[in-house]
Amino acid sequence: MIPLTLADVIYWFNALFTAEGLAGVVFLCMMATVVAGAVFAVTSARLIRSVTGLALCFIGVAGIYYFLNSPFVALMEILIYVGAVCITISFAIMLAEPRQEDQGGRKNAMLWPMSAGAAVLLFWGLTMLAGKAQWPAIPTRINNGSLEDVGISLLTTYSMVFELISLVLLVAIIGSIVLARAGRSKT
Amino acid sequence: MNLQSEPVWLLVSLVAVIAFAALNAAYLVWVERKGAGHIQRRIGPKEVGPFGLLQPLADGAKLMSKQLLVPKGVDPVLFKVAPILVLVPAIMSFVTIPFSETLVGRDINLGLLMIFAFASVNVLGILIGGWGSRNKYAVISAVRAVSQNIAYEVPMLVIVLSIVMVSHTLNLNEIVRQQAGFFWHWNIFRLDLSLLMPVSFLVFFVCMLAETNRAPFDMAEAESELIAGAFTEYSGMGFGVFFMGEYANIVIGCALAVILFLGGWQCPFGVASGWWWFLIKLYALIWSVVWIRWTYPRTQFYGLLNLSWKILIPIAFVNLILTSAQMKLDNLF
Amino acid sequence: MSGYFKELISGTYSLAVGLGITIKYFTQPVVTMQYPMEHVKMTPRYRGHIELVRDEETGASKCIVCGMCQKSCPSGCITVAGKKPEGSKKKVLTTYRLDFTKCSLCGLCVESCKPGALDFSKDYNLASPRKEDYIFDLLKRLEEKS
Amino acid sequence: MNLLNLYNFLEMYLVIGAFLFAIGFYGLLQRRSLVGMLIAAELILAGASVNFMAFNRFVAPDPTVGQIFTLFIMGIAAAEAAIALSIVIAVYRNYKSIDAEDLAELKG
Amino acid sequence: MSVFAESQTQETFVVNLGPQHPATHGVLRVKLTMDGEYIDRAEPILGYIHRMHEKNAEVGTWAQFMPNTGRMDYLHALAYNFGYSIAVERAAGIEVPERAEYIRVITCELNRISSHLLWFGAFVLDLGGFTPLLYAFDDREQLLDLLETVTGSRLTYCYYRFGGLYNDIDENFVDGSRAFIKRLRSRMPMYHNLVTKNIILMKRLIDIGPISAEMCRKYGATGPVLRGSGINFDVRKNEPYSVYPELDFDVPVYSECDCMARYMVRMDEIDQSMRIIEQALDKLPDGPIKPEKVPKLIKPPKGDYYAAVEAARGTFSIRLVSDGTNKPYRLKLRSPTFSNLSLYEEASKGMLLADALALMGSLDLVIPEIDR
Repeated sequence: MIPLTLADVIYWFNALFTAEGLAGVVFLCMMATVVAGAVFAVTSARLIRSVTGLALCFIGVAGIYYFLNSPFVALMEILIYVGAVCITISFAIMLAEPRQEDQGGRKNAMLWPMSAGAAVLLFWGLTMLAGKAQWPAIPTRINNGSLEDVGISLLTTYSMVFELISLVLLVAIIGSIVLARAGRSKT
Repeated sequence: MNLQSEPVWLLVSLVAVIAFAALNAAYLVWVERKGAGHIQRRIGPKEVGPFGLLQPLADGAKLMSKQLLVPKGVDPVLFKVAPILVLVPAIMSFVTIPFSETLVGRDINLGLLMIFAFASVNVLGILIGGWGSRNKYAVISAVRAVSQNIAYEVPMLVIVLSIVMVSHTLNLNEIVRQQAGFFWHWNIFRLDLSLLMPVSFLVFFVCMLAETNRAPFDMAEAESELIAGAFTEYSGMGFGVFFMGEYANIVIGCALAVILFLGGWQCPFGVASGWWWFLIKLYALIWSVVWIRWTYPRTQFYGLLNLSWKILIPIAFVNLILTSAQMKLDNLF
Repeated sequence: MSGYFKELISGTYSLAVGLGITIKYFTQPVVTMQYPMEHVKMTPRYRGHIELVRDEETGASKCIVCGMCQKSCPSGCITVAGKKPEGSKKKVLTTYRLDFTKCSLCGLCVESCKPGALDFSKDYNLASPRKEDYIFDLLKRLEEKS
Repeated sequence: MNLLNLYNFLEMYLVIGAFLFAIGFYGLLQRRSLVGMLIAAELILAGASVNFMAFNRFVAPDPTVGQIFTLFIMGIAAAEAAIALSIVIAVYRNYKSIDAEDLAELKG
Repeated sequence: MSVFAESQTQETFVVNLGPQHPATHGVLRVKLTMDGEYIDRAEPILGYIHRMHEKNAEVGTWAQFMPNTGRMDYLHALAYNFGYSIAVERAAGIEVPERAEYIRVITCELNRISSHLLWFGAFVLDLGGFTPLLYAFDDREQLLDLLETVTGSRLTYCYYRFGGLYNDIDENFVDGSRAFIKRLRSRMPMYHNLVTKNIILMKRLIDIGPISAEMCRKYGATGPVLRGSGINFDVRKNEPYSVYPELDFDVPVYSECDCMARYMVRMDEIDQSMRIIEQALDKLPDGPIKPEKVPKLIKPPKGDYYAAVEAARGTFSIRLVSDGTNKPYRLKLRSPTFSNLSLYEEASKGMLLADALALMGSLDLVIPEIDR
């Protein structure tokens, strides 16, 4: 490896203790959180731990959104994913899994290497695609993507999306109530 | 190093906020015990220090020196993660709270949203702590805490929405700035915005009590039903951290009520505004939380949900409609 | 519908009344006694454990070793023994042991004592980690007291 | 490309998105229980959202589009979680199991 | 165990409420089979503090059992003293002087108030309100001081003797009782404002835990539980003993059958007890507190004897079988809470955990009295 001289150390120290340097460190932490959370969510045997991993992963994703200049989406990520989705999933676990036996992988022995191989292939392919592709330079912005701009867009250009979200949520509410009531054995 | 540079200021504010949260948690326990004592016509803590003022330190030392037991059969990872999940978001929320116009950790534009986002993580902490304890009482408590939080998030957010509509901002400092002047400029007395504003403050306060699992809504740690609920298996500092998180949440809830309705750091008479007014209002509100705890019996679970769905949510929506109608009328004429 | 609002208002009012009561008591002085610093004075009839009464004339116990207390005790916690000294008709008390671990403080022994040799003590601060501390030699206590 | 300014590069975000997508894919194939599959699906959605946000930041002329689409995904995810929860509970009530393979066996 | 076997096939789980649980008063264990927060089956398991009082009676003399009676229902010990005294007096044919009877009624009713006050506090504590407990204790403390000056102890009184009393009351006690009643009268509105009219408490008690008259009859429930189900039965009225017929008082009856009815019965009983005490203090005659001649060694003639009194929790009755010796041949105690608790399993079926605890609190359990 590259021999580390005193000058290097001083360079790194100076680079670290600037706003940009600290931001870089935080970004690395967020990446680590995402990776650790995702791995934890997928591999841990107990479902409730998976949910904790998922929550961790989403907190990391929220941090990444913050780096992408959209704190609003970052906070919504925490509010909706951690505060609502994860809790809903853990509710499902509590209600539907009284036994605490380990919920390991599928019984089929061949599936594990196959799915792992497919996942690695997918990751490799996407990464290569991302690295090789020629992305266009940042074009001129028509607005700066702040909360106000999002709000204006939502109610003008993308009002259809806005309506669709509410429709989907309404259908989801009604559907889940119907489903949950239909399966009830006792009345 | 420049103190005004962003990373340094962030670190300083973080340390200050952690200290504030810890100190508050410690002394709110003292206030609670002393208040309970005098309401019940006894003295309360009095041995350690004058008026028992050093009692929190002694308690803290005791909790620190106790062994952190991880009982056999619990899920060790979740069991240890849960207290952190309760405390850290609470402390993060402190960063955005404006103690005065300048005394604020980070004056970000989405402060209100940030507090709600982090407050929602708190529930996950209780849920995981309860489930990870593998104790039947703790599991029941965790389920209760979550359904309670979900039920009361709705009216709380709707009430806050009407305030946001009035203020046109999610920035807490800006919301306070708009309430400058005499106390009838505070949002709670703005009857010209909506006739239900004082009522909606009460609704917000009740929701805040429920969200922080305080009596009379302490279903999650109902000691006569569930021992200590989700915290049953915790000992030593694990319990202490949970406790700190609980009290930090109370402080945040009360601070939010002060900022949204009671004019934050604004002086009621329009002069000499500053952090002292904020603290006075904050602690008055916290005292009323303590006062309420030692007055009422605990609600029953159905009563709790009925209160939310039948009373608070209708009031919140009526308030929202009134406010928006008023704003629309202002635009028309 | 009117019932809904009526209940809402009366309920809120009842909650306010409750708060008023507790704040009123908050301002009033405390009623508790700070135990280790202050001590309650026991009433004259307080039934503590029993004690031998000293005869003012002789300075010894009034006990005539009739054994009535021992017999009347429901839990058998009293052991009395005496002996007749040479040339005397009356028995003299040699042992009076009270096993306070069994005593239920019923007072039947005091009632059964015809010469009035037993009385209740006013001790209530009795705490010890050792069982032996509760086996009182009342004769010795009598001597110590005089 | 310095270790400390990785956050200025689009590729880095795409790699994170790809990772989330791949691991979600793996989990979807690998998990036995319905809830585990749901968790994996959430990861896939998160990967997609990260990609959207990254392109939104680096290449989109209107920076609100990606945000709106991500918000849309969040709404979908919330609805999905609610529906999935009720399906899981309904399935559990009927079959006393949330194991996907058990369900397949019961069907035959 | 059958419960565990069931719980594996159904969606239920078993929770042990007690013997070391803050909600159970004493060492009662209730095995709850729960379906979520709903109670599928609540099985009270007794015997943790069984002390063989009935057998104990057979090895001592008649008088030596007296201290034991106060240790069963330690909250209303004097009623138990009273019941045993009456039973033995009936057996041995001992006349009780009138002054002694009045003093017995006064002290017994004072003790009933103290028992109800403690129940009130503990019940509200079960419902999560801590402060009323200490207010009630403040009043109860005055009362115990009063009883201590005359009986010599604060809880496990052994004050009555066959034919009379252990010792007489004095002017201080009479004045103290009157002062206490005045004080409590002025405090009762406060209790009602703070607790009874509180909307939260009303929501938790009204229509919660119904116990029908039919169920009371089936399980033999007595006392406030029975009177809260609309049945007017009070031993003091229905099978009068002592000087109760000469005193004017009402028996509070509520027909709502819910926890609130039982709560109100007890609160009204405090008022009625105060009325009884005032009248008895007015009518208190002079005279001896013990009959002229009490046989030194009581030997009731052969036979079967029965006495019942109204204790704070219901009918306490005692059945004596004497074989003519100085020791009881058989002594059977019927303690009210045992019957009251036995309906718990049926009454709590399908209730929420919190409501079931309110129901348990409204039964006013004293565990040593159940186990005896």
